[in-house]
Amino acid sequence: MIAQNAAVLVVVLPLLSAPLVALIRNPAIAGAAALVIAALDAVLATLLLCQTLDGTVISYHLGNWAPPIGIEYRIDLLAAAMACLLSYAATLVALFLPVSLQGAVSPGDRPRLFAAFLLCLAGLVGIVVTGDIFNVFVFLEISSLSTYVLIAMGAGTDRRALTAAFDYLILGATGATFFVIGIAFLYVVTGTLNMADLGERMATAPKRAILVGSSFIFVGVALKAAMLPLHRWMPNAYAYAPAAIGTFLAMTATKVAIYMLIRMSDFVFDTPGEIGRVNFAALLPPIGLAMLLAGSVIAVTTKDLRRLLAYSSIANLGLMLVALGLGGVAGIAAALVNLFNHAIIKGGMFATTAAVLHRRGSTRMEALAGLSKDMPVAFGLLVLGGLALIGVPLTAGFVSKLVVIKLAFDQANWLVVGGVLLTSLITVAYIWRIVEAGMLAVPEKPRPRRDLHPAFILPAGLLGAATLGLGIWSEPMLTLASRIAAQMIGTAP
Amino acid sequence: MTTADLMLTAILLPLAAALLIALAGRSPNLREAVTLAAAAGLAFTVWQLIAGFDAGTAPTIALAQILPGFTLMLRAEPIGLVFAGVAAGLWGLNSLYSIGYMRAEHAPRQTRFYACFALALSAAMAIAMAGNLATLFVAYEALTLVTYPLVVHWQTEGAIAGARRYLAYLLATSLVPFLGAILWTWSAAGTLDFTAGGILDGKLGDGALTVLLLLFAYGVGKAALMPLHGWLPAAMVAPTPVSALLHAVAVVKAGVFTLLKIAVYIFGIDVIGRGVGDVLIVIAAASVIAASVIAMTRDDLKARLAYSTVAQLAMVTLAVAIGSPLAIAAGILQLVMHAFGKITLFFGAGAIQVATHKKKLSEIAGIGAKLPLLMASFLVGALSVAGLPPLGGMWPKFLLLEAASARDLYLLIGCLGLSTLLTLGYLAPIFITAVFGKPGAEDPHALPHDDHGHGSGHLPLLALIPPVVTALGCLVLFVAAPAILRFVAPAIGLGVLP
Amino acid sequence: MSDLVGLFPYWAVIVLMMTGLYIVIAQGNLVKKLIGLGIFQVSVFVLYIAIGVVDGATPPILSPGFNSYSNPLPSVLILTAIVVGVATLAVGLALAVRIRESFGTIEEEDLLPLTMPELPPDGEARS
Amino acid sequence: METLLMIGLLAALGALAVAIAFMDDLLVVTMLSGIFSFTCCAIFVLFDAPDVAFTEACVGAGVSTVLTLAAIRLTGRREKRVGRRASAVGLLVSTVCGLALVYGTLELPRFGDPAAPANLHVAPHYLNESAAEMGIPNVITSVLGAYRGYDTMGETVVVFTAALGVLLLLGGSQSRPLHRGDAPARADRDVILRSVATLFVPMTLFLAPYVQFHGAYSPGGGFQAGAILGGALILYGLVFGIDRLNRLVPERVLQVIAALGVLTYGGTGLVTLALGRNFLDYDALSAGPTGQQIGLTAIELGVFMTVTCVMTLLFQRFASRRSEP
Repeated sequence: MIAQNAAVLVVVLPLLSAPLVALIRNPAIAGAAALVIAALDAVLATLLLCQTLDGTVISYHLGNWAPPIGIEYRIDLLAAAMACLLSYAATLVALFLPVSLQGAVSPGDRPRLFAAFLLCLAGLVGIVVTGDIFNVFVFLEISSLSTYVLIAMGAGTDRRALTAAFDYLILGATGATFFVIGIAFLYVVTGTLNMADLGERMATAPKRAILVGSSFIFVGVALKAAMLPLHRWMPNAYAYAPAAIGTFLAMTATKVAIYMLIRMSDFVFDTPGEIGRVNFAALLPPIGLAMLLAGSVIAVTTKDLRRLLAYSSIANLGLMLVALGLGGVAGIAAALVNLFNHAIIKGGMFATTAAVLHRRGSTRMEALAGLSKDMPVAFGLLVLGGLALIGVPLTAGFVSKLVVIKLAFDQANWLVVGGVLLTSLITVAYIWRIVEAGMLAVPEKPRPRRDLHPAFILPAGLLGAATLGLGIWSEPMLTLASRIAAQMIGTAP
Repeated sequence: MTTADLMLTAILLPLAAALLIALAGRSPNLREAVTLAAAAGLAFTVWQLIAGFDAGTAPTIALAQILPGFTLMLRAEPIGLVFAGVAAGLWGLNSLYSIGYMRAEHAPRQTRFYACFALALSAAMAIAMAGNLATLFVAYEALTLVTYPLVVHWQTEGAIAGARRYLAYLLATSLVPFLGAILWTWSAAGTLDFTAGGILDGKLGDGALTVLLLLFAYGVGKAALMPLHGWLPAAMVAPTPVSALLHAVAVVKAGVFTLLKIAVYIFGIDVIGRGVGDVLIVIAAASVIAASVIAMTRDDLKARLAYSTVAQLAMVTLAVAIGSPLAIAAGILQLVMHAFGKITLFFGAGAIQVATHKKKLSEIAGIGAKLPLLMASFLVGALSVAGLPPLGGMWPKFLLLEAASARDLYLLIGCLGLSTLLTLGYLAPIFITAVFGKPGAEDPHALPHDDHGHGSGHLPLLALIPPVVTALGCLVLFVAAPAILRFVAPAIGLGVLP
Repeated sequence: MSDLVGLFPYWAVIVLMMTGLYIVIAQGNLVKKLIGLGIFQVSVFVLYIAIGVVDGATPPILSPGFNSYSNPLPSVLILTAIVVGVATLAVGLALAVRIRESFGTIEEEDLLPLTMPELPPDGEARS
Repeated sequence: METLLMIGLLAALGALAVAIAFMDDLLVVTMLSGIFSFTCCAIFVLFDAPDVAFTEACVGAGVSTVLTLAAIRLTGRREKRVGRRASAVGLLVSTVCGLALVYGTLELPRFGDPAAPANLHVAPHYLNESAAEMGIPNVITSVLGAYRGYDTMGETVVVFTAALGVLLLLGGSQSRPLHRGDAPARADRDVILRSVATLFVPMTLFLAPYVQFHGAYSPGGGFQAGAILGGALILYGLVFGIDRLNRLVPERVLQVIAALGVLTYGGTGLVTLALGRNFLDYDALSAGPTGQQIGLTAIELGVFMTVTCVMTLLFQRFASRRSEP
């Protein structure tokens, strides 16, 4: 029974357990409950992945109303893989979430925070598995609202978390409203909200309405994807949120936005790269390249490790957009490889940063002095992640960059080739700031050697190992990505 | 052991040694014993490989696939084995010297030093045995990264700045032009495997090939072709054994080795020879002369030697650019001969520093009297680098002249002659000042150092033996050069031996 | 001319929406921003409901005397959206209150110098 | 006639929106935005959407206004306006967006067109089949609770999330203890609140159950009923002071019931799962329309519980916060 209903349980489990977790009074028990639920959700997502691996598309009719009358959950390989990413990320973060909240959030508030965390997970998974465009909006709001609150919880250590959350709320709500306007235009000319149905009916619909509707949806999604020039919310959100929450967001939030872009451009709107017969694909490489450059350059100038990583994420999102813009099965596959690999690399770095923050109380660059001495493992993991961001061979980051550059080479797109290669250099500059700060800078007073708190070891270590592992044995990731892309474009894998 | 096992051993042995060194950090003697044992083991392994090499049965070992078509694989071939032999053979001597030098200097962080040294050797072995450009690139990057802690070793402000420069040059060149050139090759040829006769002939026009060759020449920043040579003098902030490693054993040699390998197995020697390499000939020749001239102006001994390296390595690039079997043979021999000659010089400069705390040409007048054996070996090394018989260094210069005249490049012949004079011009003053110079007014600088208790004139035996051995090596190589040529001849299509 | 009459409601709503959007972007007071957001959202609701109108029809509550009803779906969607709107407003207001307590102001231009990334962390009192 | 009314209402809305943009007394702005909402309600009624009008009146005009007022009490009434410069970026963005939208409408079906695709594809199914499938006349309730019941569950969760968020942000651990006599939003201090309160309190308490249970036949349902009962409790708090409201319905009780509301909704889905059907397939509960009606009643109850408690809770949190230390 669970296997047949995994499609809906993967969302409903965290969604309905959140209210219960919120009622638990003991923070330790609530934290453990959140971990267990996230882990169970990961099991369900894995189940879905197994079910869709052979190309099956699961269509689950909620309330047993056939689409387009009712809401449909439509799970293909991409949705299942994304659900896995989200739930695994949540599980890993839940491992160190309670520890990283020490001293930042009062114990009495923690159960509710864990509940908000689960709601955020449920919202994101809900976006990923649904086949109904209005249902996307509803779950987008669940995840967004909980995200605003989670970010604001960083106010215990830095009051700027409040303004960061507020800025994100205004932008997020505006973006969501744009999304709803877009849905209105699409609905008025097609009469349906089911995405697959929408795709079919769009062919005969008036072009202008489709153009405007899809543009507004694009802007709404672009905001969530921190696409230039709508990226302003992201560095603050990542830098001031509680470190564990920042880790979760870095691994999931913008990735889901990229997912939506892929989904909207392909699943709903028949032609890859086109949203409603508008070729947004042509927009993506310039925007992506600009993000790649701007994100990297600003990262060099930041004074805080988490902010540095956030800007670096903007650069990496740019790389995903560039890949997506290159189009075709290979383009989508390259974007997906980047998406998953970056989630792993950045997740590992943010988790390690959270561990550093837990020991040091700060992630400012000068606080890193002496890190290689008193937290060698943490330093090693940071350097490993950094090398992956640069794109050094034998790390997952090299594979990510290589697929994009190779594709650009084959298409003779020299601008992309040059841009991506050049940003590697800027990446070296900001990663080496971490290395010099952690290895060469002399701390004011030597600290006793106290490495990662045990809670961080498993998540940071696993993500670090995956960073290496996927760099050497990249075949599973590449196969998965190209299978997904082939399924989306409708060619046989 | 089979050839395949030996190849893996050659890479994994230093890797394992690095781990053991890190574990043995508490006991310096044990730690150094591990280094020396690993060096001996590696030398033995590589010797076995060379002795048992047979082109017909050389196996290919596939390690991993990063992308379809971008695979990691190993394959032994003569040029790589020569490089591996040089690196493995000199590691032991360099380690001995390191022990003497580092202990005398009371250097901190010695465990990191030896561990990174072993890692660098592992990377060098992987470069030597890379079966395709992908593998070579991966190992090349690894070598850059593991040598960074060595360069930054003293962690002074100057060291940090120098190391930053080192890293910036090497990563920038490798991540942009080198990787770009590799991908271009991959895109054009559909493969990256090292294949006899090259893989690019007919795939790209000669104009594109010229550009591609230049991309490679500058992409392989370790070859220090001017004007991208700046990292080499900057990296002189490192402890002297590291400088020796950088200039003689692993890093720059890995660079020119990569160029040789690309010339022989990616472009094909005759493809370059038919005109693709002409632009590079001019650049390399100019690089030889310019670097030699700059070397003459440097007062700091190590800086002088660094520019000397730039000049000498440009000769290998020149050999690549000329593009005939004879020239490539000269390049390979230059790789070997320069390694022995230059390591002798660096050992000498470091020993002078250990014994007298002097680093500059203007300070060393008259110290030769206290260090006769050292200065004798220094002289041998200097003459070998300059290319005078009866020393190994004569062979590559001679072959290069032959190759240049075979292609009627008379201007180049003039350049090479001039470079020999210039080489003598910047190396001879060191020897002459040290042996015949009169200690002058600058002497007081040395006095305070005497308080340290390891002052003037005292040279640890471990810092003396290695230069003497390598100097003898220069002599031996004069005789052994034909054997090396015979070993590599089939790979580069060298017919009649001169 | 018939176009003008037929599309006028949409255009009027668009003007309302854009006024709301302008308030969100242009106003510096955080509470005012939220109110502007509310205007923006409510105008979008009107757009949706306008889509569902059918000439000469009655509300979609079935009764024997009628056979033409307006479209129920936009109403349902907007019922959802209204609730989402108030939820966002509540969280936004709560944030505004906290910002006022922490920074002493809810004016964007006064907050700007207080939230520069260069400033050292300044945590609120922990319990 | 209807067209004229519509034009008049839209014009009024325009005037209100502009006024809101230019006023700097936040109290006035809030009241204006409340009036804006009410005017929209009138338009909703005109556009045959009484359910929406009802909800907007309760939630948009009522609860939102009260919450904003409560927040203004804490953040300050006056907006700081330096020289009233128009924002170039704001003008540009909204003009571009507006023109884009106008462009998009050019090919849209005309207002009220029965042959518009929106009214042809899915909507007729709801109108024609729901009588047989649900057995209740209010199609909106059918779509909300059954055909798109899953959306509504998500919406309930959104409401719950908002409560969770406000509790975290203005929650017990951060709020300073209230002093005696420091009942902030006492109605006797604020003439607007008092007049609103005395008008609505008695009426709303009667209205809520009716709206809840009559939702199948007329406009109404869990959301509206919840908003009404919540509104009544809020007014109680406004008139008699927040302390007495806190004593009448303690925060913990509200939290538990709000959570139970979500669980009632979700639980209904889980029960249908356990009975071997799809999530929220009410046919599992009983065959035909009866099953649907049981399901609808259950989920409407869940919505009612959550909405009532969350609305009250939100107000409690804002009102209990002590202003200006």
